[in-house]
Amino acid sequence: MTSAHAPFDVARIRKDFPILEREVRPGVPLVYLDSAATSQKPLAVLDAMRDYNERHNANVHRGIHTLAEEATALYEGAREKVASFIGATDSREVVFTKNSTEAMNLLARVVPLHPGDEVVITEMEHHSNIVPWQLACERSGATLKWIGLTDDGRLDLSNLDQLVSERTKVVAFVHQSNLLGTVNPVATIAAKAHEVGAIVMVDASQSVPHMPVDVATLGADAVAFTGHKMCGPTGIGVLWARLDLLEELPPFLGGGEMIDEVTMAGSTYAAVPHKFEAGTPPIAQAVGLGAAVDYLSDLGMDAVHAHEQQLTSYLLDGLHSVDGLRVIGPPTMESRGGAVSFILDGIHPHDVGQLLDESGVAVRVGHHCARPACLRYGIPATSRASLYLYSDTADVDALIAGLGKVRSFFG
Amino acid sequence: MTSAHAPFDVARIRKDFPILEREVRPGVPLVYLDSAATSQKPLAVLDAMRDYNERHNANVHRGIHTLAEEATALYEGAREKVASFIGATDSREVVFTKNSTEAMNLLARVVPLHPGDEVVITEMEHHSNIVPWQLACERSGATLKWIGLTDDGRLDLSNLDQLVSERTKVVAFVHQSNLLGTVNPVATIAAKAHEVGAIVMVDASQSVPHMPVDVATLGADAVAFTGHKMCGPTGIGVLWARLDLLEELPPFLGGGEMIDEVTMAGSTYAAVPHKFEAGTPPIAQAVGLGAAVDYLSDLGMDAVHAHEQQLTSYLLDGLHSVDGLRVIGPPTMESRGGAVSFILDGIHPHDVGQLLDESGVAVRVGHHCARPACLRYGIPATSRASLYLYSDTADVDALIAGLGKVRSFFG
Amino acid sequence: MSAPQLESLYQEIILDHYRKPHHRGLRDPYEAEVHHLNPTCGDEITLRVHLDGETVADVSYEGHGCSISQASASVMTDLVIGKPIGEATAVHEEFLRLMQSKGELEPDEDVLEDAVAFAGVSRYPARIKCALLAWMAWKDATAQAVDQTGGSE
Amino acid sequence: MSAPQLESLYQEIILDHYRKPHHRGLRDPYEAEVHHLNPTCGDEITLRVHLDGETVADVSYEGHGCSISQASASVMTDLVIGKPIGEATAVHEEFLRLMQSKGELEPDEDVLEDAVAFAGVSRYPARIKCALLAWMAWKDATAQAVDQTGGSE
Ligand SMILES: Cc1ncc(COP(=O)(O)O)c(C=O)c1O
Ligand SMILES: Cc1ncc(COP(=O)(O)O)c(C=O)c1O
Repeated sequence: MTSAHAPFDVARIRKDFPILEREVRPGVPLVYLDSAATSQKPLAVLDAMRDYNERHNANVHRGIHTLAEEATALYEGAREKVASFIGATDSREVVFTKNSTEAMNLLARVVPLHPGDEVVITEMEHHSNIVPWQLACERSGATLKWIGLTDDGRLDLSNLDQLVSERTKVVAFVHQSNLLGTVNPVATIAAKAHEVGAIVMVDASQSVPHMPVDVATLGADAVAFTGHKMCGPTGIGVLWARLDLLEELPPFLGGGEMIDEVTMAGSTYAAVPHKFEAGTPPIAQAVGLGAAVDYLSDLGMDAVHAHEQQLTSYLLDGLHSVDGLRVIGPPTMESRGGAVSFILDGIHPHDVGQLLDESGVAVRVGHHCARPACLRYGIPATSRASLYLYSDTADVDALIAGLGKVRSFFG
Repeated sequence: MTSAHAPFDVARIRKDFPILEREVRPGVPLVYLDSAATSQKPLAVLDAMRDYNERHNANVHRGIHTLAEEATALYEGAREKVASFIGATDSREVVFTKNSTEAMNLLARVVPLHPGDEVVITEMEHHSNIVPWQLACERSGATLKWIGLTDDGRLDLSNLDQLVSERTKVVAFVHQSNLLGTVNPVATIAAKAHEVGAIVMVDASQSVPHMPVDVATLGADAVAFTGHKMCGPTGIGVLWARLDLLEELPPFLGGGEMIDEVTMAGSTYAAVPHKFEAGTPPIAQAVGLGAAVDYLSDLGMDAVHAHEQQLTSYLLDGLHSVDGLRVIGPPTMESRGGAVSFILDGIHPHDVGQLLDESGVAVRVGHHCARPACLRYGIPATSRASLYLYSDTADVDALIAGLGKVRSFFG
Repeated sequence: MSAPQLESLYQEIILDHYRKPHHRGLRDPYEAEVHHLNPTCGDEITLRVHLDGETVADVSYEGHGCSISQASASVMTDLVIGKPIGEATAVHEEFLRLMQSKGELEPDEDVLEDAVAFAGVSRYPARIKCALLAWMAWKDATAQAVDQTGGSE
Repeated sequence: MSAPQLESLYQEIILDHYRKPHHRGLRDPYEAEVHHLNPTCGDEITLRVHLDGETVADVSYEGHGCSISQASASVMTDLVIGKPIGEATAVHEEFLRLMQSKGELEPDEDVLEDAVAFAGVSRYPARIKCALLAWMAWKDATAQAVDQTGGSE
């Protein structure tokens, strides 16, 4: 795959992202190491949305005037781009949502659950893959079970056979953890879940942006991800699911676009994916996401992944060289991505983040919406540096230098 | 109010909307009369979003680096702008959703309903204010009741006292109908509903963009509207509701941002409005909506409304002059807005719309997501011309000329 | 009206069939009757099929809708009445292919006859369903009629 | 580190209190103990209040968190211990006003003493909660202690 693309030239790529030239204050250039929270957007994406809004904007579907047909073609064309980006055989398997959180809530709302049923999630989940299932279990009387974690930040699968049983209806877990960086073995867990007939949902919010993900071979029945973390805009996310699964599930939100026939006596629903897309969809945002996957495909996801792996290794080396720093999550490159959490002995992450910001270095601090995992490791919060395709060694060097200053300031 | 603003100069205003200079095909300029489906966006809105994405993009909340603080300030600043635009006393009453449909679904999901309870809606509702209540009634065993319509396109309130009773928990209705253009008497209906302790929800998707709406005096407990119909982007909508109502309702979607504390044993929820905003919100879109309400406020909503009223009158006169044309909805200017549905004797709306498009005139044809109302008037579909602040008499003239051509083509 | 796109949609043949539809009205005998609706635009058709052995002996219909859907029903009846089911089905499939062609296919006039006039419709995504309404109803009714008459193949 | 913003946040006084916190550790006697948490960043404090009639006789605490929250607890105890409840409450209100000022308020040094060092924090929305944590806990505990002791006013 990689061979078809131009060599990966970070310096050139950075020119596509105007924000990277910004100074956070006079004389202090931005060093953006918070891409796991949200990625920056290349000009191609901003231009596609601008062009949509300036030339083609109309509401989609049911319109027969020129703009409406153009807007519909652009919107449905974006669906096809996203489908082929993740290897979906049928673009009807791609449901546009407002973000990854909504995608997971959608599934948690419509999957039938009953008292005695069980849902299995993991202790490293993002709140967006915890709370929807807590609420679903409260509503239905089902029970929530948790896959635990090992000390070095991996799923503890030693008791998987007990956790996943005939009672299990859903197994939902993160592909790549936003807190720990861990990449989980989807196939292993999915195989076990499918043995008992459970639905497998993978939170791919942090994997689809960073590595080639092929839903045809992944092993999941449903996958959620979010536009703003993959060079696309805010306001759009994706739920991919097997066509037959989508078809058998009841609708989520009701309204325009998602209906077939509405009468006072009752309504029938449109075919998928529109059944799950009530109301005017995020049209300009779908166009932006389509441009984002074009951008990523042009670079090649293999190349993006290789670049990030190389840089993550460099980052880990740098972090390990800082006195009193402990990485929370896998300390080596084995099955991990470019989001690296750490704590500095005796210095609170808030202070670390604030002082780094003084050097222009943007990292995220806090529990990263993964509080159960923080509690598991006995820490209230971490600092997290996270990379993307436009990150370079200079970014990492600035972080390591900044951490030195933090230590001396609070030393 | 109007006096504080520059005189309303449509020619100048049109320059703010680049799409209005477009030709739908060589030599055929666009005549956009489909603003009820979605409005066009002024440069100020496109620029605000571009600037956000190019200079300030970060995920909101919990971030302490410069970009995160800027993004948070812009996002929450947009909430304040929207609040003051609709006269909300407290910006916490403004919940950002993905569109108006989600806003209404949110309310229909969280308002407690039980068997024996009743929900009252009207026969002129948009599907987005029908299907959520049909689903809510199915789930809860409550009963859906309908306020009927008069022949000239108004709510038939003659039996309101029977329809709204002690059993009524919610009365939900449209402020201005997207199909008929009718403006409904909110205060009258709200007073009756409040007598019996029902919650009043107003679908303001077609009113907030076109007239001054002041939630403090409107009489509603909750109001829904949508960014893309008011010069803002797609991907954002608003649920306004009384603070105490929002506070007592349970959460809707679960995930990041909406929680207070998450543990494996259970979760507690953030204060409003964040309780209802799970996941990364539509940040750039909120910024765009903020710029849109600034744009509207600069023009003055009184002036916008006056302009549209004048032009609607001109449009009605023009339509009445077309042979064999029947207006569906109020035929006069009394309590009506600038969305005008009509049918041409013996010519199907699809053919009308298609032929108008040949002259560059964009109108919408179909049931306009208000099929029960279409059935009420015994028609499968209408053509609808709808105006906005950038519409002018030339647009109307082009429509009337186009309708003449339609008649001669199919005559 | 002279824009080329429009002419390619509203061919004179289409307008002729729209103004003077063939085989319209519901007739006896019939083995199957169906009612199809295009909920998006409200086009409706009630359609009956009468088989005589392997042959489509009669197709009759009532309905309302736009010029495209009405003309398409008229043209369709011309094409299928009197043909063996298999042959009529082949015409239906050819028409379907034409509709999915986005204007890229040169229609086969020997098979489609007057229906070639609908080639332009395939460039208007919102109108394709209109052109297909009667054909889908015919296919449905014919399948039911075949079941009814004990299966002719 | 010489960026002016930073200095205005991390004043030397704040760092001093952070490194050598005053009145830290939980002590007896006390009438009320509260536990407050800032779930966003995990800052935690357990705080006890001992009243002697109308006077805040002692405030003791344990907890962990960032330099701002820790220093703020230390400064707060200096300010309220020994003061009549009403006066201590007035200091609390002044501090609250300062935190809400977005850096626009000239703090009253006579009332706030060392706490004026927190003026810069009000420019960092994400940090204001840190600075307020101990104060909110004190307010809560004091209210409970007043209830406990039968209401002193
Ligand atoms: C009256 C009315 N209500 C609700 C909606 C739904 O708005 P949205 O599609 O943005 O959710 C619309 C517009 O389509 C409308 O006109
Ligand atoms: C692993 C993971 N899951 C889910 C989410 C939620 O994504 P969003 O906030 O876009 O819904 C995120 C990002 O915040 C994430 O990192």
